[in-house]
Amino acid sequence: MSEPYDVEAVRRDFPILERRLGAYPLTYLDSANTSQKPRRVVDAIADHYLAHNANVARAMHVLGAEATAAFEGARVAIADFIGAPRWEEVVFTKNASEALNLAAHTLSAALGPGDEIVVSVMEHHSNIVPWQLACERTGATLRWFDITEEGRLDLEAAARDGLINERTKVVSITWVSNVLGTVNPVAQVAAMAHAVGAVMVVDGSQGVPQLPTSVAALGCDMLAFTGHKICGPTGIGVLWGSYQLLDSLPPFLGGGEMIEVVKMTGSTFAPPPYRFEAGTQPIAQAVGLHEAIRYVSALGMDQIAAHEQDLTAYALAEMQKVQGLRILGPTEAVDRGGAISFTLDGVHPHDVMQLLDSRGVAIRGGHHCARPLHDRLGVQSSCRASVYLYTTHAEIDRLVEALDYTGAFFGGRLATTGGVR
Amino acid sequence: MSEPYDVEAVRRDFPILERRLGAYPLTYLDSANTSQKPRRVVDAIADHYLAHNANVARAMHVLGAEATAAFEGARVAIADFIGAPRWEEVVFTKNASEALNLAAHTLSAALGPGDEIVVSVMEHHSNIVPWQLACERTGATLRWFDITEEGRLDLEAAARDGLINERTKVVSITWVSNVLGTVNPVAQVAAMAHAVGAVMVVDGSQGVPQLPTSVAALGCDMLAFTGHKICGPTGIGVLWGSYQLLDSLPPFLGGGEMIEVVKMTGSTFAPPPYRFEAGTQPIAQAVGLHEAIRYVSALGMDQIAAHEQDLTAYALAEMQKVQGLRILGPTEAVDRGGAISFTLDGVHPHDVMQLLDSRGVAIRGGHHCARPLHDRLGVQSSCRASVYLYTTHAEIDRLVEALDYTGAFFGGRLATTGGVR
Amino acid sequence: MSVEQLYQEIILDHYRVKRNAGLREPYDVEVHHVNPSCGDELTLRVTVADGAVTDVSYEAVGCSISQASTSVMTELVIGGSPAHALELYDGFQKMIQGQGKVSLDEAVFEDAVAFEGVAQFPARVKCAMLGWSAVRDALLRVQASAKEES
Amino acid sequence: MSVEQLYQEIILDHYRVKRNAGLREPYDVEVHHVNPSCGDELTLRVTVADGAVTDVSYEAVGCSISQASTSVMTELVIGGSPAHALELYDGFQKMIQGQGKVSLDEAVFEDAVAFEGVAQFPARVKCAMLGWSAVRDALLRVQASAKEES
Ligand SMILES: Cc1ncc(COP(=O)(O)O)c(C=O)c1O
Ligand SMILES: Cc1ncc(COP(=O)(O)O)c(C=O)c1O
Repeated sequence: MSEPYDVEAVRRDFPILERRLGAYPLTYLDSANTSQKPRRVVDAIADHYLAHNANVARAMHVLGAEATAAFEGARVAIADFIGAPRWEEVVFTKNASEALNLAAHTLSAALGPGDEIVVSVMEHHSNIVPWQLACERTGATLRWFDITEEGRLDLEAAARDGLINERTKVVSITWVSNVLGTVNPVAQVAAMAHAVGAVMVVDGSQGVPQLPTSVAALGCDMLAFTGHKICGPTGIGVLWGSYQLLDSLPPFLGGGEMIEVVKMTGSTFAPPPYRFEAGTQPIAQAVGLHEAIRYVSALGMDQIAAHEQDLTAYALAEMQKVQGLRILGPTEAVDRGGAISFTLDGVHPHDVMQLLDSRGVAIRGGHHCARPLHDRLGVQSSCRASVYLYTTHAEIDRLVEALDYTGAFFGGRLATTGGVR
Repeated sequence: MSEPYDVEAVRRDFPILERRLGAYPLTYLDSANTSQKPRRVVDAIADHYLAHNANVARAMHVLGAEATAAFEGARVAIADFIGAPRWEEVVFTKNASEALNLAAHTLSAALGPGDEIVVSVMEHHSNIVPWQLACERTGATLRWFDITEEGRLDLEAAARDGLINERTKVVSITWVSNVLGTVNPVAQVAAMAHAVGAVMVVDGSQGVPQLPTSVAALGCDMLAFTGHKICGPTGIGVLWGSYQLLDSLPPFLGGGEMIEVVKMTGSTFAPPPYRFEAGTQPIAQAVGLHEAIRYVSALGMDQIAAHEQDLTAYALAEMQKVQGLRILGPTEAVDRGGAISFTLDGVHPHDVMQLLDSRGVAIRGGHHCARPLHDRLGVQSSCRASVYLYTTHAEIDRLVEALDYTGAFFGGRLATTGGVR
Repeated sequence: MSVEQLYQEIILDHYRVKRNAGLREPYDVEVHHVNPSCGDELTLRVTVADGAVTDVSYEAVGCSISQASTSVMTELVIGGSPAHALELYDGFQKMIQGQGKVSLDEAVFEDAVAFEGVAQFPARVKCAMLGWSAVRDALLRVQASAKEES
Repeated sequence: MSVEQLYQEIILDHYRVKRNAGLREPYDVEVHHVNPSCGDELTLRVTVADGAVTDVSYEAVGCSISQASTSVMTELVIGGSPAHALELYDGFQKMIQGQGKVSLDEAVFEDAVAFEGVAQFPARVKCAMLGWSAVRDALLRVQASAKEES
């Protein structure tokens, strides 16, 4: 048996959580936006810069060998972390968005009019716009999954409409919604995609930080995620792709390190992963991400998932007691991640966010880079509270308290109907 | 009068320079590959993560406002550092390679067969391959400046051949060669480009770290550079473009933050610089780059340039005393940066590098991501020693000593002609 | 700076009862502005006649700050010259980006002084500017088309 | 690990006088391999007859390690079966990526044991592998085309 999850011990690893904002302690509930960093991640980056910094691969001296070992070591660790069969399948990018653009560019290179790409209406803009641009370039058509009233992928409607069919070449779906929290049945969708010979791409930006990851279990051909949401640094993301698929794709960005032979009259390109890594890579960021992965692995991804599950259930129950609060997406903590979006009757999300902020509670207000989903839900924007491995039940209580206060603050003042001047 | 440049004081800011490799002190002469980092840059990054970390723009709470101010503050400082008229002209990328790919993608969007793009044979692969890929996509033709025997742009041959003509749409040239050290007459080439209505792009990867930069004096429309060569972190680069030009260009990567309105049926895009910044940006890296720019500015870019000039002159003189050593590129420190490439008779650059490394001297051996230039020079590869603001005359002496040793080591052993077994 | 100071009574009053709200005909120019990070949207129309802004009408979704700011703006701009409106824009913008170091002349800016608190909340600056940016854009377009015609 | 141990006399000897160097006819398969980070290039031909590698010929530009390693490889591979060559490849690769923890059987690997020092210099592993990777690639192609024919 593993030990019970000691969130107080975890919090001591995150110096920022000790911050006070005026009279209030920081209550950071914006982890779906970016996570906080444990000190050891920050220290690993600093140590790299101050003792081992050099360029990689091309630099062959002692420092170069140390930096290369650190960088490639990170790649091996990441492959292991997501259950990838080969380290050559891990491509470094600057964030999940670049990873998804890389996928969209290279997978669409061979597409044309008549071909179809399928996403869903609950996607983050980063999993919509790259495919829209790809369709513009190639003449392919973008289609999408709708959602059910509960905020889950509407597989029935998709079957009815023949959404995935012999024209479908790529399906790209988020594993966990950054707005609704929904955990999508990715393996099932992958099977549908594979049945028609389409490539399955998964946006793991929210899933990989929250749940144990196995690319085999997801059943996908590509998986994108981002370092800064999993206790790692900004400036780094990952695209995993099966070697066979990656090996069949053209390059994306051109430059140093992604080449085999460059002549003025034309160039040939390196095998994966290097074919997709132009220029000096986020070396220190790979070191930081490696340390982050060591950190979450030491806590245990299953423990982290259980902690989030527990907190989410508690938050859902408590938040629904707040007057005028409506939750977007599943209201039970079943197949559900730790992002909870909601609206508060009569108060705009910006104003909710601001009032909460004045009490140290950090949430996000807006459309969370998912405007089509908000359109679909018929709301212009929403608030989102999101928990992570360092979040406590007491912080949920502070959120709920602050929401009550917000309702009272605006309710009182806005209720007074003024006349037209 | 400013104070004399105190290189010993500078060195104390760089903890890595105290490293010893076996019996030898580290002699880091690979700064054209990547520069070392002063402690304050590393501290600024750590402080950001541990005290102010949040996502930017979209996060509106206190931490979000702090992170946004830090990130946008870096942008303003960079604009100022390169003499850009507007902060909106500074686009963050992951490195110089992405910046050049961004330029190549967006500038070539409107090109087609018959149009010409001009680079030079001395370019880094990152300023060749993106244009080759652009030509493949669009049907435009790639042409290039040759070099003179001394290793300078051959402007005469270019004029004779009508290299830049009414078909020319883009000219992209490096400011300072990473192999030859040559400082190119960029303003003159820009005038030629502008005379035919072409856009002038400058690869400032080597120039910006070494010389005071003014985009107006360079006369260019776009300038790319990279953070890690100017005492900043990996994972960040910059593309500067005149606002008018940037505003006329289509997006590059799609995703969060670069949009105006996203609908499933199509999207509109934000004004520059945001149009070109998809997804979570290298936030902490921008903070680090800002600190690096504060650091080099405090030393004075003119002082740094003078120090390099002085060292380069010394190195050129001393290195030419080494038996069998041939310098590629200008042998006088006139219009010349701090990278010195060379060959040593009968010893492969890898072997030179290895012998030097065994004495703590870190140089680069290979084609330095400039294979076409090596082809042009008729050498398969070369060695490169490169200095920076922390390099001393004593380090040049150690280089020369190690080169003498290398010559003797291989000269002795390889001279003995063995028989065929 | 407390949140109570941000949400001044004047602001909440304009949020409750938006002045000059709704889209009206006829108009010279219509513009559509968005705050991409939150999705606030504003459609705004202006009418200029005989050297005066005779109407500013609008439809908006957005937070209290953006809605109230737009409402206050219309009161200041309607009836004055386009040039005066652009001057007000400049003044308001300078204040709102001044991080609390710039204040407004109440005689000129009337209810808009209530937004001085917003300058302390950089994340809300865009909200307060939405209506102002839109009216500036619209007026510049009116001027540009007037020039083309003459 | 000193650089003197890296540059063993055997390695320098093979570098001075490359065994089996030059491109010869006839051959079954020719491959071209590159080390992209330094530009080292190798063109290599193999001939297989009656279940034996009857010739490996090559032309290369590169450092002492890559050149000597290719030279040593040809001596080990010529005359043996393709299967034996691929086994040697596996053994050599395991050693060279073993960071000094794996050693070779001198009876089998002869001069190639001199490359054990290279395993301590990760940056040079690619150099030492260039010829081996090329011969493996070439032999696999011979086998593949033999299969197609049969
Ligand atoms: C002249 C030149 N251009 C472009 C680059 C590419 O920079 P980065 O590797 O940071 O993308 C470099 C450095 O590697 C360079 O020296
Ligand atoms: C589901 C989802 N996809 C993609 C992204 C984009 O990640 P990044 O901003 O790091 O590129 C995010 C986060 O912003 C996300 O939540």
